[in-house]
Amino acid sequence: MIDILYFAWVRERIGLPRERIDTQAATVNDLVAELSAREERYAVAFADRAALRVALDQELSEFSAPLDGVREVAFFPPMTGG
Amino acid sequence: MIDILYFAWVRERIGLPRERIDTQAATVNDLVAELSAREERYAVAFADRAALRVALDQELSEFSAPLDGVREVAFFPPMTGG
Amino acid sequence: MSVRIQAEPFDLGAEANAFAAAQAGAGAIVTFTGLVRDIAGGLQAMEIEHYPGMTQKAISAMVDQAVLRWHLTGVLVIHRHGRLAMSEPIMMVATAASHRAEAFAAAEFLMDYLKSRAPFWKKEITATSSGWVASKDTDEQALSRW
Amino acid sequence: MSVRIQAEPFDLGAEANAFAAAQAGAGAIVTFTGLVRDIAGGLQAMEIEHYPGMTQKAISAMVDQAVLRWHLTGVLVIHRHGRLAMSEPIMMVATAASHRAEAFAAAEFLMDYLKSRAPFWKKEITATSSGWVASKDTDEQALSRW
Repeated sequence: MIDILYFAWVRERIGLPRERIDTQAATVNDLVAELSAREERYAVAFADRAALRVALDQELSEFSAPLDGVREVAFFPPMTGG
Repeated sequence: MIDILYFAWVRERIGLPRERIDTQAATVNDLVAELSAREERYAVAFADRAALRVALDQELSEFSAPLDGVREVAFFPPMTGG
Repeated sequence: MSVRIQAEPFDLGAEANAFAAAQAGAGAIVTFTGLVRDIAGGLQAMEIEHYPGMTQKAISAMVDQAVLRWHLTGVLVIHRHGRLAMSEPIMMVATAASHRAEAFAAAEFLMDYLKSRAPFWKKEITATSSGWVASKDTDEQALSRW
Repeated sequence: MSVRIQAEPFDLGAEANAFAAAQAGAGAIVTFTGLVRDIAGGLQAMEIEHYPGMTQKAISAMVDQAVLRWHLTGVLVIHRHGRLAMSEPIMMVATAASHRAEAFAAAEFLMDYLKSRAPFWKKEITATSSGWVASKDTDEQALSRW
């Protein structure tokens, strides 16, 4: 089981802030493919991967990163703090 | 007649904050030579010209600058504001 | 070194004074404050979303980096989230050091990282629409100087 | 754009708040504050001499330069003279702009020029002696970047 969090327009497009799923995805890219295949709203949200960032257990990471041992994955657009 | 102002340690070495003198000096360098020849305390204050700055009518200037029309000459060490 | 993530407004002047009072021995204090500013279309409010579990951790890591790179006697970061009105302060950074160059560099470093690496997202709300603020290439590029 | 040369103390927080309140539309505010700091030997006070006829003029010229170089919505410079106690603010600069890079650059520019081109001289007074603060080569070099 893995927690998936969505922020900003990713959250709005997918329509929920977080969910817990059961997945065998080996990498973030695999997880994105799995979710995108599931429903249109995921496919739309993940369409342009260059416009997205991912954090694994609250650390910025890469889409190629493995998911072994990861408990929380967050997807969001580039940050606009400050 | 020209007003001469001294600040910081230049003022302390010469022993007064300002004076009005009658001079025919053509440039700041000439004025410095004239004052230095007058009394030891001036010679001491002006000994190291590289450690001094000069302003003519309240604008930073050069020791080679002419004094035509200048009404106020100020001598001081490098500034240490801020 | 203090990092505060909060929904409540804060008072720039009170924070600056409290920060300065705590900096015994520092000769130089730099503050940066970001305010909600108007946009074409007339801003009504700004909504700031953040990632609670990650925010404090990410900003504290930036502050640790700054403390390693420059001789600082103090660092303060305050960043708000939630709904903000026009002209309200969004966030502030304060740095204190013996020398001004270090205080300035650390404040700019922290601002550059906060802009692009702290998990905040701004939404601008006008009378007729709302939209997420787009990240700027120049903000990403600014990181390369550090 | 405001330049104040004064013997009286000023309140950093109150000045920062008043400045921020006047910056309608600016998203970014930078302040720099210089405080009297301790020295080896134990500082008792700082005495700042200035050249009254030239000070306001010289600083106003620096502010004019800053306004030409960057898009600023406001600039404030306060610089004290006379006798100052430990930890008191010596001076402050505040700049406001739409973008943080401009506010930072203008504040650093003004600080660099104030250090070496505004007619102030600092004297440090300890229990047993007093001495004029020497100018630093690094302050003169800092001007070359502008």
